Amino acid sequence: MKKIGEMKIVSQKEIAKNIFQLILQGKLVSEIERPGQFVHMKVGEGIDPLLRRPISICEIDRENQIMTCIYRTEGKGTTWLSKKQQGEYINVLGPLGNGFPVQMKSGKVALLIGGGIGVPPLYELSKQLRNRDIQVIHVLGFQTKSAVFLTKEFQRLGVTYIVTDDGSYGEKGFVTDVLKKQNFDFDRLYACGPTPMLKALEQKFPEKEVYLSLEERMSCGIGACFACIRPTKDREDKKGYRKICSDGPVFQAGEVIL
Amino acid sequence: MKKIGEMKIVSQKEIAKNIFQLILQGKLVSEIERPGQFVHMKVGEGIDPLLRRPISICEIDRENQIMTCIYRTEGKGTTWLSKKQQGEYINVLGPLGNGFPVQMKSGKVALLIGGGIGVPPLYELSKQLRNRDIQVIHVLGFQTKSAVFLTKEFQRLGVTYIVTDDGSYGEKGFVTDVLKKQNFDFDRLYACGPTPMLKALEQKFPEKEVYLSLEERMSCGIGACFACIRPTKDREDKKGYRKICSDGPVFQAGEVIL
Amino acid sequence: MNRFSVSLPGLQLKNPIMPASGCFGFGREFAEFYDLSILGAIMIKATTVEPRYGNPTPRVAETPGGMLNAIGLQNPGLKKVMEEELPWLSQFDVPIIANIAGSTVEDYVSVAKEISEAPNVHALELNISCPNVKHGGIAFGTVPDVAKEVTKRVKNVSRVPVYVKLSPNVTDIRLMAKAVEDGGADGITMINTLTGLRLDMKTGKPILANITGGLSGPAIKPIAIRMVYEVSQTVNIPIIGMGGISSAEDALEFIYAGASAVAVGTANLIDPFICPKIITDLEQLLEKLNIDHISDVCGRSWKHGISGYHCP
Amino acid sequence: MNRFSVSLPGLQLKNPIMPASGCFGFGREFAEFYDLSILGAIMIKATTVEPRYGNPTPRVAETPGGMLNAIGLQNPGLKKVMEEELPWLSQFDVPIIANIAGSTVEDYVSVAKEISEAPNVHALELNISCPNVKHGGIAFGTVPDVAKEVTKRVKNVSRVPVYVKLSPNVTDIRLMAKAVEDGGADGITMINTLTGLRLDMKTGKPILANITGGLSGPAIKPIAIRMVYEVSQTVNIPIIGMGGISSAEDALEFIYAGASAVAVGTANLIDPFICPKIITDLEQLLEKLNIDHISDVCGRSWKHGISGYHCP
Ligand SMILES: Cc1cc2nc3c(=O)[nH]c(=O)nc-3n(C[C@H](O)[C@H](O)[C@H](O)COP(=O)(O)OP(=O)(O)OC[C@H]3O[C@@H](n4cnc5c(N)ncnc54)[C@H](O)[C@@H]3O)c2cc1C
Ligand SMILES: Cc1cc2nc3c(=O)[nH]c(=O)nc-3n(C[C@H](O)[C@H](O)[C@H](O)COP(=O)(O)OP(=O)(O)OC[C@H]3O[C@@H](n4cnc5c(N)ncnc54)[C@H](O)[C@@H]3O)c2cc1C
Ligand SMILES: Cc1cc2nc3c(=O)[nH]c(=O)nc-3n(C[C@H](O)[C@H](O)[C@H](O)COP(=O)(O)O)c2cc1C
Ligand SMILES: Cc1cc2nc3c(=O)[nH]c(=O)nc-3n(C[C@H](O)[C@H](O)[C@H](O)COP(=O)(O)O)c2cc1C
Ligand code: FES
Ligand code: FES
Repeated sequence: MKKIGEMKIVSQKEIAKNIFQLILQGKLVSEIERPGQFVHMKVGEGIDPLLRRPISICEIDRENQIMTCIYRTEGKGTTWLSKKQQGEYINVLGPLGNGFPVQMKSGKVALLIGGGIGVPPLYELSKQLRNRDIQVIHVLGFQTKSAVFLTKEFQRLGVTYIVTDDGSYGEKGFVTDVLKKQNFDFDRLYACGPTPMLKALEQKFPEKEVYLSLEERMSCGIGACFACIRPTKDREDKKGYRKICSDGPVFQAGEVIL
Repeated sequence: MKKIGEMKIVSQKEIAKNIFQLILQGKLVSEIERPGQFVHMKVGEGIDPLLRRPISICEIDRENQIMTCIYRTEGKGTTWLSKKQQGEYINVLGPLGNGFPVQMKSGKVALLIGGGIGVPPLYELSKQLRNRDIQVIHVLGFQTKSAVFLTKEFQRLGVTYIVTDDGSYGEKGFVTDVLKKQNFDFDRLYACGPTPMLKALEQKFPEKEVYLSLEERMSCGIGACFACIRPTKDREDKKGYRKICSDGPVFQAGEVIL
Repeated sequence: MNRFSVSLPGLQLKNPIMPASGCFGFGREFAEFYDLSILGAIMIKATTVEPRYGNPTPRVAETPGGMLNAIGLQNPGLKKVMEEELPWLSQFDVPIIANIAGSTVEDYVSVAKEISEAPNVHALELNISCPNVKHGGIAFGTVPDVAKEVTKRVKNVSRVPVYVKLSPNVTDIRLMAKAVEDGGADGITMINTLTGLRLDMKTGKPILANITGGLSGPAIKPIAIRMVYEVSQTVNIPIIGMGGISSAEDALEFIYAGASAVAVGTANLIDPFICPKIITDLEQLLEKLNIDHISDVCGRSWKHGISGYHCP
Repeated sequence: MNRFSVSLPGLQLKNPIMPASGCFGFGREFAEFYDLSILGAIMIKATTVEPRYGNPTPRVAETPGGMLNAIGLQNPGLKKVMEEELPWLSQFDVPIIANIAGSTVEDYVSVAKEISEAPNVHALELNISCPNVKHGGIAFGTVPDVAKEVTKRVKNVSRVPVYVKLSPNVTDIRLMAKAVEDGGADGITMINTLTGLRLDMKTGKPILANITGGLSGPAIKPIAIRMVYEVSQTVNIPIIGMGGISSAEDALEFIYAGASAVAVGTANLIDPFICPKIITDLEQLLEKLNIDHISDVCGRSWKHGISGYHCP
């Protein structure tokens, strides 16, 4: 069930340029069901920023009621967040959304593709897949060397290809270049990252089982306000739309128009 | 000259119920000219609260660039302030206003009358008068025992009469009751406190040299916005008004209409 | 809870707090957080004759102390609301105020006629003021005669009392209020959002796909309070006030201004528990201020003795 | 500083940043903090024929992200402004925009005629929109024909270009803009404050002695941006935009919306250094966003090619 409560900051550190790893502790962790779910964080003390900020869950430690989020400082809200220190509290609403399905036969191969700040939610996903004896292949794209993070952690879980737009770390190019070159054999694809990347993946693998995690500007995060709508691809669909916050943020490719 | 800058919190503690003593360090202290001046503090991080809060200067330690303020938590701004801790910074604009005149012949007698949260600015005043070998008599009124503060400090400087509205500390009654009873002989009167008290004093001593420190809702605090105006008593006065923030907050009785 | 009960045309409210239309969907999401029966009433999302998809995204943008929305009246349409949403809501002991919208007078009439038959719909709220739809909406809300006409027509067919929701985007809101009162409105709800715009720093273009959106949240509260103050002295029908309420103090300020009850909008989107919280806090606030009954202080800001509408 | 210079009727601005009227007095207080010559211009406090005392206190109240003021046009009167304030200001290398107000058309004409003779007054700003005075004020600002008439009459006597300051308290601000353009205005300044109200929790009564006050500050920015966006596409005269500006980003947002220059009001009351700060930051912001000249992006929010007024 969704909860709302204060979570204590266990630690916060800058792990790459403008990329922060925030470790939080609180009861809400027990409610997390799947990787790819997100939380909605209150940033700032008063009415400015007014709205919560959606941040994906990157790693869960159920036993200690601890979860990790990784975020990039973009504007006011995330900048405020980055200044909070160990021992302080953050008001968190969550877990929200449905996340990635992890049910899969052991021995199968999963291809995980992340772009930039879309990488974090794939980490818990990869861990859970590995626990189910699924082979994972990671392809992670970043803008440039200073923005690269979490690569060692991914490498520990499976083969990991890194690309940067400018070639300053790993191969030069986009994640799709790796796919072209390697021509992986896989049973399921999971991806999170910028919309152009997700579109390219959807087009490239029309026959595959592909799960994409989407972003949209939100207000409530719980499905009440209709802010975060995407139209369905299927014109005959009964509702004709999906809410990213509560029906998503993960959708099977083809369900909504990107 | 007025300055604006970050002042470091040397200490903050609750010295009576909802009354906080805040000690600040910063360059601005060197600019303070007279007791009764005040500073304008930024409360909150962003746009809410939007306006600064005027707080009187209670004590100055020029050598160490330290000043003390004493304030009561009233609403959002002062409540926010009360949560700030040692080592944190407050953005302060000041010193503002003109304060109390302290020029007086040694050996003369000054009567200092304070009501509630009007007491703090009298403390530095009393100290400076004492340094000039002026005899000080203090009459301080509080609502109730739990709201009493700074009495020992005043006692160290001169005779000090304390009254509370409910008699739970000192005598029961108002500061004016003490005046009636004691019938002090004095050369000058200084007062700071609620308007009804100031009015009563003005009426009681029409022949005396009386200085009153006033309050009004402010925005700029520097004389630019015309928020904090009082009309002059003298209808022939050239301007017809005074600005509490920049012409005051201390006025001689009879200068403005209370 | 007796210091709290308010009776208004069609509505017996346990307390004067209800969620505002569009910020609470049809209640399903909030029922996961608390029992909806504790609410004074529920204003459901605007319903139109046909289902509407609404505007393209982005549909929301943040502003200092507020937010812009341009949802565009997305809703599942009258049929589904009648068949699924309202029956679902009937499990709760709470009166429903059905917010209705349309592009033509006929649209309003059709929805009003049918939705007012639903057993748990105790009142209608005519949304003549939505700034985010291209047709109708805004004209209904800014031209007194048009507002009067649509009110009259809806009154003719509605089986429950009709409240009209006023737009703040007008020179003199008293004229609009008077017009809908003349049209037979049983009450007024106010205010809807103010039209606003935000531009993206990098592109210079509007953040919302719809370009402009409706401004709501704490930022608009002083404008809403002013308008409730004006309108409550102008008409003789009760007002449900809204605009930036996020605390018991805010709610009481609207009552002082002249509202008989209040609605909470945007704040629900930030704290799903805000309505129960305000209900609890308000009771304590009344206690602290020695107010025996909430209605005793309705219009306190302008009442000397009793004049104008005596709030219930 | 060349990417910054803006030329408008009567005004050669070093940069597009100036303090807004009423939030800067006649500059004396701010001269203690910095050299006023760095400003693009200065909009001085409203001047009326006779000295005015203004409203009783309290005159200001805080609101979420904003403030209400009801100063009531307190000013020392035309004579003193001509003899003391303007000569004092002439020590700075900065054009003055004289904000003028009155209760009748004749008042405006009298002040305009005389004050436009002052050598450092480069433009007039007709305050036809002050919500805090009982006579005239607000009607001038909400009725197009009245606004047009006062503009015309003032144009007839003024020796310098005339800007008209629009009120946001109207249903359609484009009609007002068109009216003053038709009346011969050389430019528009917008927006003035929105009428708001705050009540005291304990007494239930208005906090301001004047009851209502003008809402300013960050809270109103999205409304101001929307209005500048609308008006800049409607008229062919330039706009000086204002309403809630407290950063270089805010200033640029107004330029994107269609303003040629901007004014900073309330923010001066919180941070006396805000204007110099915005000037410095804006230069860096333009650099970062690769904007060669501020005027290149005027109206970027709505311009495809070039249409409507081409901001200078
Ligand atoms: C389901 C979901 C999961 C996310 N997970 C992560 C994550 O794990 N790590 C991370 O760094 N970022 C994540 N984001 C993006 C993150 O929410 C934004 O970067 C953040 O809201 C920006 O806030 P700000 O105040 O710093 O920026 P501002 O630009 O000041 O924000 C202004 C407004 O725009 C919204 N906004 C701005 N950018 C985005 C965006 N990309 N998506 C949605 N709303 C946006 C903000 O929420 C706010 O309402 C996620 C977004 C979604 C929708
Ligand atoms: C010259 C001067 C010196 C002062 N010195 C002291 C002092 O030494 N210690 C102290 O405790 N208080 C002092 N005050 C009063 C203090 O400024 C207010 O208590 C404080 O502003 C309340 O802010 P708030 O946010 O807690 O209350 P809120 O009620 O939330 O404030 C809302 C608004 O009202 C204004 N306001 C509320 N009460 C007052 C008031 N009494 N006077 C002026 N503005 C007010 C606030 O500044 C703010 O703009 C002084 C006031 C003035 C004018
Ligand atoms: C996301 C959102 C959707 C809204 N949808 C509707 C609606 O469908 N019908 C309506 O009458 N008002 C709608 N409103 C307006 C609110 O009901 C309310 O009048 C307004 O937001 C002011 O109150 P607030 O500041 O508490 O949000 C909507 C507001 C928001 C923020
Ligand atoms: C204290 C105060 C006094 C003002 N006085 C005047 C005035 O005399 N003439 C005028 O045209 N506008 C006056 N205004 C309006 C401002 O010039 C400006 O239009 C408005 O405040 C919006 O800008 P802001 O949000 O940056 O303050 C005043 C505003 C404030 C806050
Ligand atoms: S953010 Fe409100 S429905 Fe998704
Ligand atoms: S507070 Fe602005 S003039 Fe005194």
